[in-house]
Amino acid sequence: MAITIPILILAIPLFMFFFLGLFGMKMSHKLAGTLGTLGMGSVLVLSYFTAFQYFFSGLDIFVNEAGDRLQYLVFDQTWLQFTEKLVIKLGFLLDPISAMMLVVITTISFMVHLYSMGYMRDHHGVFEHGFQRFYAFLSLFSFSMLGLVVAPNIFQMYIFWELVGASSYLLIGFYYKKPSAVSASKKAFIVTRFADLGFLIGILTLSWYTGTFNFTELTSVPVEGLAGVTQVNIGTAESIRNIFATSAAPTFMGASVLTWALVLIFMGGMGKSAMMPLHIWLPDAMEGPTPVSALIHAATMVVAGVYLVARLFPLYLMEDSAMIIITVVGALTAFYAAMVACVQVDIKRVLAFSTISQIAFMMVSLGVARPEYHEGLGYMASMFHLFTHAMFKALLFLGAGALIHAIGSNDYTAMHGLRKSMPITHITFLIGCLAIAGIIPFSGFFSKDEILSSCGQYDILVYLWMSLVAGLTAFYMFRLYYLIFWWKEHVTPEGHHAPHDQPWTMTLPLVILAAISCVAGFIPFGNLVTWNGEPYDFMAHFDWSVASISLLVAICGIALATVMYRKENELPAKMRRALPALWTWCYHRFYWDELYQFITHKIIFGLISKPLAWFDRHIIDGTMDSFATLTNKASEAIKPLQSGQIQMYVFYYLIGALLLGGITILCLI
Amino acid sequence: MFSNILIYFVIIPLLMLGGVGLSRNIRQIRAVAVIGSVALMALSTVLLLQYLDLRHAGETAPMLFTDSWTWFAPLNINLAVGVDGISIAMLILSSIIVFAGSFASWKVPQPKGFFLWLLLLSTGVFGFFISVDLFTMFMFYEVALIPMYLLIGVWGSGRKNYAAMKLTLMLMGGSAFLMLGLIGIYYHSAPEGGQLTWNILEIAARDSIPHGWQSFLFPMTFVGFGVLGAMFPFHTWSPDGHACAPTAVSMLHAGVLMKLGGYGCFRVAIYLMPYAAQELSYIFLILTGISVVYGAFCACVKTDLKYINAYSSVSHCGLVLFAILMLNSTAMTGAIMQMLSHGLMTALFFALIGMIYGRTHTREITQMGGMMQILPFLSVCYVIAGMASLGLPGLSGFVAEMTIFVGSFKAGMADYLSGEGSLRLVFTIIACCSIVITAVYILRVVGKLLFGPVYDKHHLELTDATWWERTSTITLILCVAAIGCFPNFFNNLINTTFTPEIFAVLGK
Amino acid sequence: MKQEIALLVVFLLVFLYDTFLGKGAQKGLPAFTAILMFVITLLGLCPHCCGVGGEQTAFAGMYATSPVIAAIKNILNVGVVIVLIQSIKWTNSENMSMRRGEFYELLLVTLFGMYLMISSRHFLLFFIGLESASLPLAAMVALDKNRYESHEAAVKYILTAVFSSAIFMMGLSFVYGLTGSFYFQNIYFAVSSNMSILLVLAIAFVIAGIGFKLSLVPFHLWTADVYQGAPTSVTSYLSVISKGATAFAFLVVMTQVFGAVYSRVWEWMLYALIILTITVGNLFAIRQRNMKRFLAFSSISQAGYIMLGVIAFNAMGLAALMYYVLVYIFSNLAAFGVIGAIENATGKVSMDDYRGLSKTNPKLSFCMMLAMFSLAGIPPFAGFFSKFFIFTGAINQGSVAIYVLVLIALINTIISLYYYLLVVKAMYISEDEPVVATFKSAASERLGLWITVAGIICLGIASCVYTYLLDTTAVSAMQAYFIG
Amino acid sequence: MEITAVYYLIPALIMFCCGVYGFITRKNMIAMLVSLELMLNAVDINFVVFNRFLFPEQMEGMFFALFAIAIAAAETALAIAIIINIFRAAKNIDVRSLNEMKF
Repeated sequence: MAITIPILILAIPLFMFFFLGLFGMKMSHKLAGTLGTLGMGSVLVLSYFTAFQYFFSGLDIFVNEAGDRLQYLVFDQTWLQFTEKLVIKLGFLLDPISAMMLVVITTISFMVHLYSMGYMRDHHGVFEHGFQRFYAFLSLFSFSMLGLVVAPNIFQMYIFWELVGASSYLLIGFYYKKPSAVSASKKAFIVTRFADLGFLIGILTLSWYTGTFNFTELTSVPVEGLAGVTQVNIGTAESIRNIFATSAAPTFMGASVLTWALVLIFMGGMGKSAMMPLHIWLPDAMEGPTPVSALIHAATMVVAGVYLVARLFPLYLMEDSAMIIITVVGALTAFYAAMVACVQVDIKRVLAFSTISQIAFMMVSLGVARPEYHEGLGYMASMFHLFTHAMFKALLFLGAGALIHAIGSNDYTAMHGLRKSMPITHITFLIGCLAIAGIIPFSGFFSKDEILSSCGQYDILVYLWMSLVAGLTAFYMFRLYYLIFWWKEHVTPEGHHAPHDQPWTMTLPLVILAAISCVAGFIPFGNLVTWNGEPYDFMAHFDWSVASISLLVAICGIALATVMYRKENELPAKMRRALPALWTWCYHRFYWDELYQFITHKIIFGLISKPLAWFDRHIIDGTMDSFATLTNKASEAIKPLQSGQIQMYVFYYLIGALLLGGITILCLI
Repeated sequence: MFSNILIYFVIIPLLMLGGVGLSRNIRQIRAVAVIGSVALMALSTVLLLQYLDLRHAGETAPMLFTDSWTWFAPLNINLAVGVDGISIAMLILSSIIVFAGSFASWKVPQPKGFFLWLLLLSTGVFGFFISVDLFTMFMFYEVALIPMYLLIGVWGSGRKNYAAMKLTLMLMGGSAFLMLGLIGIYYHSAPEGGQLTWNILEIAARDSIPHGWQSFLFPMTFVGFGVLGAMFPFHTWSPDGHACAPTAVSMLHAGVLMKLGGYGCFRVAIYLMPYAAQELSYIFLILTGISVVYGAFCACVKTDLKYINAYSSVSHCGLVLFAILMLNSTAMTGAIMQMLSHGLMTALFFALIGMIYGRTHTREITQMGGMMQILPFLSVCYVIAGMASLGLPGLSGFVAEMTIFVGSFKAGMADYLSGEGSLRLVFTIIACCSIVITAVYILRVVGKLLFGPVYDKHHLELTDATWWERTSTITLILCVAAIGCFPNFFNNLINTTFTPEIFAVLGK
Repeated sequence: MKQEIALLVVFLLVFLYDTFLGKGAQKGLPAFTAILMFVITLLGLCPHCCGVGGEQTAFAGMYATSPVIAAIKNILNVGVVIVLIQSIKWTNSENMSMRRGEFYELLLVTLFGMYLMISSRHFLLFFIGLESASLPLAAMVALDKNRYESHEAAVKYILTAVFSSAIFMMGLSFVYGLTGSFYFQNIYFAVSSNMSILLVLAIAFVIAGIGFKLSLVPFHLWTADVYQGAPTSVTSYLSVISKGATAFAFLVVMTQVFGAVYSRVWEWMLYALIILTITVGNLFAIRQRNMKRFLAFSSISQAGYIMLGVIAFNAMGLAALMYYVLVYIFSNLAAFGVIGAIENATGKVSMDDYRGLSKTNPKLSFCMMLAMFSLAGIPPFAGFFSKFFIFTGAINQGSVAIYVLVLIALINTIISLYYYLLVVKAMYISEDEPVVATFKSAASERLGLWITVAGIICLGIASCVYTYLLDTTAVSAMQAYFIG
Repeated sequence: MEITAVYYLIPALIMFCCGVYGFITRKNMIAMLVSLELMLNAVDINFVVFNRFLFPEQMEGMFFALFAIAIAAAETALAIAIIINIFRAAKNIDVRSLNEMKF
């Protein structure tokens, strides 16, 4: 396979970043936007081509004779050599999940580029200040995200992991004049940084024991006769486990070191994918422009954690306890986020919590995936859900963006009854809601159903729990839908334009994404993406009993939402009065932010930094200064020696001479 | 004598000194400074290329371009020069910062005196890095220290008297210990009856310092250099000193001078006394480990930009010494990279702070805000510097820190598994935590200073960077990015130094 | 003997000039003396005069000379030439017109006394040298008739000097009682075979007696008052020449007379004295405002550093001591040159008057700064080298205790750096209105400063000076005492 | 009764101590000078006695005493001259008033 295309896929966004960043201010807004979009469009084409080649060309570097999909290392360039073995390389690994991610990222990114052309201007069509910068940052993000998914080694992943974090920081803080945006961006960066600390230590541990950063050396075996081609193999992971088990220190504090390493790495994933308790940054990140939320905080960056676990999936398989942790964290997060999403007022927040909840679905799905259950259905389901979720969640966000753009507020209380004035937005939003709720035949139904069935195979408790969350999902999504589009007639405040559908640059992406959400469920994902590349028949594992139950649950959720929110009524308020404590806790997101606030401000700042700074200025510096003071004091103290009196001089002289002799005599005796 | 390229690193600054001395107006002084610093950059580039050529050709000597000219024959004091990858890296760093510093002090008052002292300082720095003779090394070291007093005292701001005195006395206090250590090394540089020497290479080759003496001399030299490397608890000169120093001086001091500390710790303390380095490293590991997090925590609550940056320097330079003490090639490579990286980015920081201060006349972040709207160029540069500082990939901080962490983790695990205690491992993890704390204080500053609404309406009238300021900052940013994007080049350059022989002595 | 004879000739010529030439020619006396001293300094520097090989003796072994001794005398000569040049302006001033000759004659006599002190190998000669090097100084201190301080200083000097010489003689009498000889060599052997408590006391008294001239703590108390009160030229002479000569003589006495009991008796005494001297000198110096008094305390602590060369008890220490004295002469004279120039022009000697000096008199300030840096031991100035070498020499002694001592000395250099920087701060950093207006100093003063500045810059970098001294001492007769 | 060296040395020592005491306690500078003379003479006695009793074969101690006397005379003369000077300037010779310069 030609090396040019993969390089271009990475190089074009990077070039666009520098180009727009350095010269953007010199060109017109429109030109900058168009250039950015065109650049992304070309990447889109190239990525589609690459993915198409990978999945369907049938080349022997992509598929072996048994039909198993292989991993192909397109290129691998040494970037930094730590030791003989530990080398960071920058490369491009093509395998099922990276090919899939290429498609996801470029699709969403292109849509967002296109959409922003319309979104990032006011009602008079005047472009926002910093429009070029926005496109530059979008390009930077796309570059980083693409680099992340194609990373053939964990350190490259970490590098791009940090880069997406930084571009996310820049984009959340795009409206840098708004203090809330600034603090949200700061929060996002620091929370994920904290998670990355765990990631880093995990990488260090893993690489120290195994002596490599390369994913292929951790999870795969090379395919004979083909350079750069490997196949996922559980045996490699087992031998890695043996390395840990036979080392001088196989356990640490009761758990095996491999578990530690994997959990620490997962901690990085928790940060990026906003798993509890590191989720607090994501709702705040909605301060960024809505297209950014769609791209970064719904479709791509936040699934990096899932992607990371999927990358190392064979290794995670080795440690059951790590898998259990993933499952538990995922399950708790999913439920928590769904609960919170039920009562939020800000539509972007609702979507944010829904994102958290859906990513948690993917996590759970990975956590329960085992080769022995449906040949690792959970893994496939997780990736499938990643794909479908990216599409419909981006759709929802872009729809929400259209609404916000039209209304000028994030609050649903300012919306209501918009279905007539914004029909395209309404329809596409509804499709998104149906997809996420899991209504057949929309894409979400298929992926969620598979997640649930793999949960069911693993443990009935997990299955019930996740089904409950699925029901909640349907409920809160339709609550949102009704509150925006129904509830009561829309009243345009004085002096505002009546809401209407947005220009084509904004509606076109909505339509495309809605279309994808409608049909994506029928993609034979099992043929394309499985944990070890071995394709299997998707329908063979399709469990109609599970499917019908989940469908039922979803419909119940929707029904409840319809009852409560379709028309203006007293029911929601009654519910709220009935369960005041629950409502308050949900509304305040279970006080996680307050807890963090307490920890960072009171403990880190108040109990560590401030005392340390005080200690530094007064004790350490005080000690240094006190040397000077002491010297001065001593100088003052011996002042009387130089009294100006000859007789005293002579007296001291004599005493000195006698002491000199006397003491020496005493010592000698 | 003049056939050796290295000697020109001292001659050019001396010529510049003469040139500035003879200059009659500020234009001539600027011309001398710019031409000289460009010449220095060119020279270091030429040196780099020649060095790489020689290495490619298979030269395996620990140092190249070695030469020695007798100075005080009876004491065997020579003006001995020689460079390896580390010294070359430091020379390049110094010449870049001198260049950037010259531009940053374009409009300094009393330029003649200022540049004279600045160039004397640079002479010391360059001399230090090319020396392989302990005596000349020490001499250049002190030459580089003393101009600080006047530079801060005369051209500084704030409590400059206090700060200048404190800085000078503390650094000289360090060098008092250092001098004793160096003389001690000299007297044990040969077995009984042998010819004593000051030459580092010879001492290292002989490895004849008795172990008992090493245990005494190692702390002396390490503390001596460590004071300049801002090692806890001897770092307190740094916040005050930097806060009061003029821009170019802060740049040079934090960018280059503090590197003398780390370089010296490696070149003298560790390289010459490997036994004690192993036995006693735990004391200094604890101290430097504390430096790393302590500086970062302190930076979190400071409100003066220069104080913040000074404490951040404590943290970053602590990491340098920390890595050196890990005694393995990866960590040490990381340490040198960190020196480069910190040198460049902290110089960039100080340059920017100076430029902002020159406009707003305050460094309190509580008194400023929304600079991004007023001074976009400087603000963007500040963000880039901040990103480099908190270790964004693609900029220099990341590669340096990662190399250090990988190396020290390696050392820590090796210790842990061989039952030698988990001190290294624990402190490695503690040091890793600094990446989070760094993010906290950097983003805090960026958020308060650059973003948000404009705090002071008077600031709206400020103008953005002038061309010389742009030259200064862009140079530094390019270098920061170059290290960040092509780390392996520097890695290889530095690695040529860490020949197996060194670590054969160190035993790890 | 050549140097002594040359000096006598100079003395006689100066005396004759002073006595017989008319009033008009009197103004030329200072220059005349300076030129004569310059000539004999040059003569002394030529290899023939320095002598080669070991010791040559005269007066039945009471007097000895060797290349090392010739070298220290040359060093003193150089210092005297500079002092003479610097004093021209002062001695040509109105109120010195009657006493011009006395100053030079007394100065030359004291120099002669120092020669004797250095060259003596017998205590009688040593005593004569010591007294003739110190008594005339009292008269010189009192030379400034119009200033009360000058008289007070002279009284303090003469009374304490006589007291200390009484103590010194007491010590000598014990030594004589114990050994029956005044010859250094005889005493050396007698002492080595027969140690008694009385000897310890004797050594203590001898150290006290010589320590008085060196102003070692606690025998130093006169120093500050006398330096402050004496005319500046006399102070500079006192602080460098007298101190340098005595330091060398002290080393000779301690090694050639009491060298046999080095480690048993006086090594520890010197440890204590050095620590006290350096520390107390520094502690007093940091609070002085009068420049002369300030330099007095600085010179006290410098004396402590010089003593490191004695305690080193080896050829390197000896060479370092001589080199230190040489460098100290240049550095201190540069400082005194500036002080003198300013005092002559404005009568101001307080450090507060130096504020902002760099703005009005940049060149003088620069000289002063170099002097301060050199005294503080900052490279590339000569003071750095001298300090480094004296520490190196001391550590060559090899014991652990010496490391501790050197460390204490080194820590003290920080305090000393502090007060030297205070002067620099006053001149360069202080933002107050300058006190001293711009003035042009006399040609002689400028010449003196040029010489000292050249010395400060070159003496260290030009390695030949120290190398010569070390080579010379390494083969000197004193080596035998160090080894024994 | 044999008169041994000790019979001379003890008075000499007493003289010396008296001299020291006098020097330290008297206010009058002339009195101080007298005390100094006492000290110097005590030392001279020491020299002579040591020579006479311990090393009678040589005359070194005697000669030293002679030189010491001569030098003491010079010292005294000089000191008197200076004291006269001070008297002219300050109109008193109380040594304790000589504290213009201190600390």
